[in-house]
Amino acid sequence: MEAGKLTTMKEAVSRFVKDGDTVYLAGFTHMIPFAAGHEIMRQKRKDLTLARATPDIVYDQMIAAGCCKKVVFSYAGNPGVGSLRCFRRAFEKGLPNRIEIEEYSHFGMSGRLFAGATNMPFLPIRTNTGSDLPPQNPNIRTVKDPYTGDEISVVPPLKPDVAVVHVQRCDANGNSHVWGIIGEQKDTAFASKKVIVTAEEIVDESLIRSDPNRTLIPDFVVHAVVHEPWACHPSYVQGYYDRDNDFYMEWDEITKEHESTMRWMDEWVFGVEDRQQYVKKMTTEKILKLLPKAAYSSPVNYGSV
Amino acid sequence: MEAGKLTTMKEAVSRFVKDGDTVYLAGFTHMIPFAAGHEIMRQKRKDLTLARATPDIVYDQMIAAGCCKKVVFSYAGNPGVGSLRCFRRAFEKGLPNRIEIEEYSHFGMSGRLFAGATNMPFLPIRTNTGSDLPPQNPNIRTVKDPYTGDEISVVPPLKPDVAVVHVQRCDANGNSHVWGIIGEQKDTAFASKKVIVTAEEIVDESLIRSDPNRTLIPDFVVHAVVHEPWACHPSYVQGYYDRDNDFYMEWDEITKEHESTMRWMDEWVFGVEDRQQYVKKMTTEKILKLLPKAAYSSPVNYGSV
Amino acid sequence: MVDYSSSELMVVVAARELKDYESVLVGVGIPNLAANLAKKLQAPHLNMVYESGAVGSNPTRMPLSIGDPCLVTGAKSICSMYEQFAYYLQGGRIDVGFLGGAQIDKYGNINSTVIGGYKAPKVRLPGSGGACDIASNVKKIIVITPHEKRRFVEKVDFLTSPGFIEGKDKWRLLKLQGGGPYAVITNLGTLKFDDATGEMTVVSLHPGVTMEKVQENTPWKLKVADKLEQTQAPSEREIMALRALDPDRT
Amino acid sequence: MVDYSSSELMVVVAARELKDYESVLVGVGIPNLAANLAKKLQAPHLNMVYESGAVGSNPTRMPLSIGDPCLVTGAKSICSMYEQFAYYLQGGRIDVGFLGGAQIDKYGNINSTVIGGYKAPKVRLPGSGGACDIASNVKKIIVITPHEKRRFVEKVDFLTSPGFIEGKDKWRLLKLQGGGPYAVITNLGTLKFDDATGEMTVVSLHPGVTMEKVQENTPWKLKVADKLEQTQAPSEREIMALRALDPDRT
Repeated sequence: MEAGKLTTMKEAVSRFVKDGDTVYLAGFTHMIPFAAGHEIMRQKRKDLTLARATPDIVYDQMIAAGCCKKVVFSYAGNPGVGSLRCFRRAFEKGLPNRIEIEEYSHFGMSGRLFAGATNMPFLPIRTNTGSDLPPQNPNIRTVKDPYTGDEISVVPPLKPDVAVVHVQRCDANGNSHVWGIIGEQKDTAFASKKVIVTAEEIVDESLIRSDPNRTLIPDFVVHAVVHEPWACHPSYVQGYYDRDNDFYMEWDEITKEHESTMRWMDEWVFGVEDRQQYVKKMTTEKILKLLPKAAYSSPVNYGSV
Repeated sequence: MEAGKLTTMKEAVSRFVKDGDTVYLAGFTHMIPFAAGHEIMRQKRKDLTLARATPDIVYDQMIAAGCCKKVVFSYAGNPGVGSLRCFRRAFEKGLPNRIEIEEYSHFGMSGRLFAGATNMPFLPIRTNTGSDLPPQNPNIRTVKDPYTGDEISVVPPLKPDVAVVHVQRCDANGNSHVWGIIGEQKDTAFASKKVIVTAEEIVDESLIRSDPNRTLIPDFVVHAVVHEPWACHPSYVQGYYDRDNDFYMEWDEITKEHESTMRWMDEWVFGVEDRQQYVKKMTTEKILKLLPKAAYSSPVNYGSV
Repeated sequence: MVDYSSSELMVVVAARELKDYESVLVGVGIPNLAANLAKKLQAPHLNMVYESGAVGSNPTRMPLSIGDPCLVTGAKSICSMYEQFAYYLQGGRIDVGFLGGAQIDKYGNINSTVIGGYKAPKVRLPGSGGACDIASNVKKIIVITPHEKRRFVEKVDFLTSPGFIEGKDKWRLLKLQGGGPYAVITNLGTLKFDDATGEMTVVSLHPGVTMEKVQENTPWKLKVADKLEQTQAPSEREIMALRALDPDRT
Repeated sequence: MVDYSSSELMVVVAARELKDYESVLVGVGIPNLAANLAKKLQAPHLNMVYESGAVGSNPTRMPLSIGDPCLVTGAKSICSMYEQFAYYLQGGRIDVGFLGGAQIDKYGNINSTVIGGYKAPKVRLPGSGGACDIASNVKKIIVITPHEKRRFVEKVDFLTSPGFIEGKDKWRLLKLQGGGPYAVITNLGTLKFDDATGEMTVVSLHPGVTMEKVQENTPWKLKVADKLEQTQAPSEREIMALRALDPDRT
């Protein structure tokens, strides 16, 4: 990995995300990298395989924009709200295009990423047995436990072509401090061939080195670093801005029809140049509503003699 | 798990460590729980299977004291110094008693503990192939990779009867903050049937809750909590006291003969009541030499709306 | 006697199933309320674990999602997604898990994947998420669901999360470490599962509900417990504690 | 010309093998000095990873053990023991690993387990530790060892860490992801491995050393490279930088 990783979102997406790639935008509810998703849509990437445990609104948008060929997932819902309507429209009606699916449970999907990150040949997991999922997915197989003789379900490693992982703060090389729900952030970064880190703050390396146990992602798995504040709205960044639960509920309305979805996209994705413009379009009231109270961690001493 | 876990080392060992148990005293160089090892010797436990990637001085002492029937390990040396002489004397000459061994590589041993902690049926690992280790250890087996057809080495889960894990600070229920080298601390706590946590400091639950990502061990896998400052000397606790490298070198001299070893043990293990007395026997000069400089972590904000 | 809604009744009945010192895998909505209510009443040491990796959360408001930031501030511990499933669920450390679903059948199998065929569905649902993993590994599964004919079916269209499959004999052969379905709590009553066969069995009718009404809303002939009980109506203490938790009555 | 000890020479020769931006799994002693020296000279971005889980350490003194607290203060990142082996080594992210051992044979197989029989040994050694895992997964293995007849053996008593086994054909069948042994650096010279057969081959003689002396200290007939080189003596810059790192000359 060479130096000079700090770049813009436009440049990072243009350089590292290719048509036909398997893409993983990381984040379990927390720190979903919407800014990167929007830039991928603006750059009109096609035929992407979108992998993610929880496709969430970001993949719903990318599906509506026609970027997607296939979704690899474990829960395709709008959490706490209901369906992902664009996902369903594409899968059920082929609008804007037909999509394939490849489906796991959460344990299977997060396990595939863990196995990819640690380069395991396969991962034995205590799930799937008795479910109708394995007959529908030839990637879910079984092996015989050499200690008990039992049949054990296994999943293969997942190694995306490119991933975007958002973090609270990192240095210019991508050494990243992450806290709050860490989801599949680390496994995504280690499993993927190319990794774009987007960050709320770029900080001095000495601040990262003040707390090495907080470094979830080390620089040498990172290919590009983008300073992108508010990159995750309507998802959230613990300690920076809260989850916009109202928007998650509004999305259900916005996406009732493909046309109404595209009107929203024309305004908020295609109608802006970049994330900065998107943020400036948000109302002051909304911004203020999302700002968290302070709740600082108690420091610890890393000193040696 | 019920309340009222806070207890003394005497009580914790007496209640949870039984003759014939498989015991895991956790810690990769860092936070090796010597105080617990010494109390187990004082209570004259017998026929223990001592499992640990790196037996280190603590198991060398327990072997010399006659507590041990078998060692399960991956590196039986005095790191940076040489042999563990008591281990060798027992294995090669049966002094004070013959011991069995069961041997892995570090990856195999830490993998067994990870598999135990996460209740995997077995763990596939990319090692052992071509080595003479598997023919000597029937627990190292192979399975056929259902994706490639290759033979893959696997190890079985390790689930010790009882573990001792030292931490920097925890609350009265055992929710533990750990930093620095975290070794097999978490996996040991999750893999073992009974868990004794020993801590430099017992703190209020609110301090633990100020930084939940720092909590390596949650209370509900913990059975006893012991407040035991300086519990790890001559090993170390990051930010509290440094590693006594001089003692690690002296141990090589002390253990040249079984008799010289037992003279040291009579003074420093059997000749003291508890850890407090051990610490008081140390010279001021030694204590001062081991106190670290301050190097505090930069805090982070966990706030939400 | 205090007034209560049918949702409030379900929350109260579910909360009563939780014991002190148990660990519960909590979802959003009714299960979240039930767990928090139990913690306020009989189970102050209830250990609340969320699929998102948060453990021992102390939420100051109602979370919309299991990854809500309010579940993080002041939590006891947080781990990654894979760790959550591996250390906690596969680790066998969860006593009670709550599940929902579009369909449940007479052996407690749950469908949250698809109505109709898998490849060309009538309705595509969100899928398993953690449901199959929870059903396979938790000691007791509690299902909270409205009692409707379209939800109670003799055989699910797609078996997302294993109940007792086609009965306990078949289920035992699978050697799942979980204990299987334990209770189904509806707006009409509580159903549990026959020890020998694993068939769903009505054990208690909620206040004012007749067995006829339960049967009307279930498309197969329901098994009834030898001693069919009457669900105790929510007490004022239970309802007041619940409303304090959820002032907006979500 | 600067004066230097035989250990200093080995450190300098080893340091020269490291390239900028490579990741190195560092042990204590000579490998630690070699990596730190390379970082000071041609490889400022060398990524130092320790078996103990410390990554990007910045030690201000010489560590006695790979778990020394000085490797933690100011490190870039720390992970658990299993994570270190799984994410870094098995992950195929380590370019260079240093190994030592009591015996090394003509195909670079290493013994750090036992002299004599496994069950009734003449000398019981510490065992693999991470050595077998490193040998199986790292792109280049560099062995630093004194050149003595008891250490260089035609066949190791116990194969702890795989080199090229009985030759490259046999080794390829094992499908290890690591690249196998790359160089053996001794007090007499540098040996590498034949591309086709995997046999150890003398490629460079240290200043003042003859091929006869190397052969005298090796119990089998050594293969010699077509173009046998002369090791460049340590420069003043190399030796000064090394002594600044290790003022006590440990």
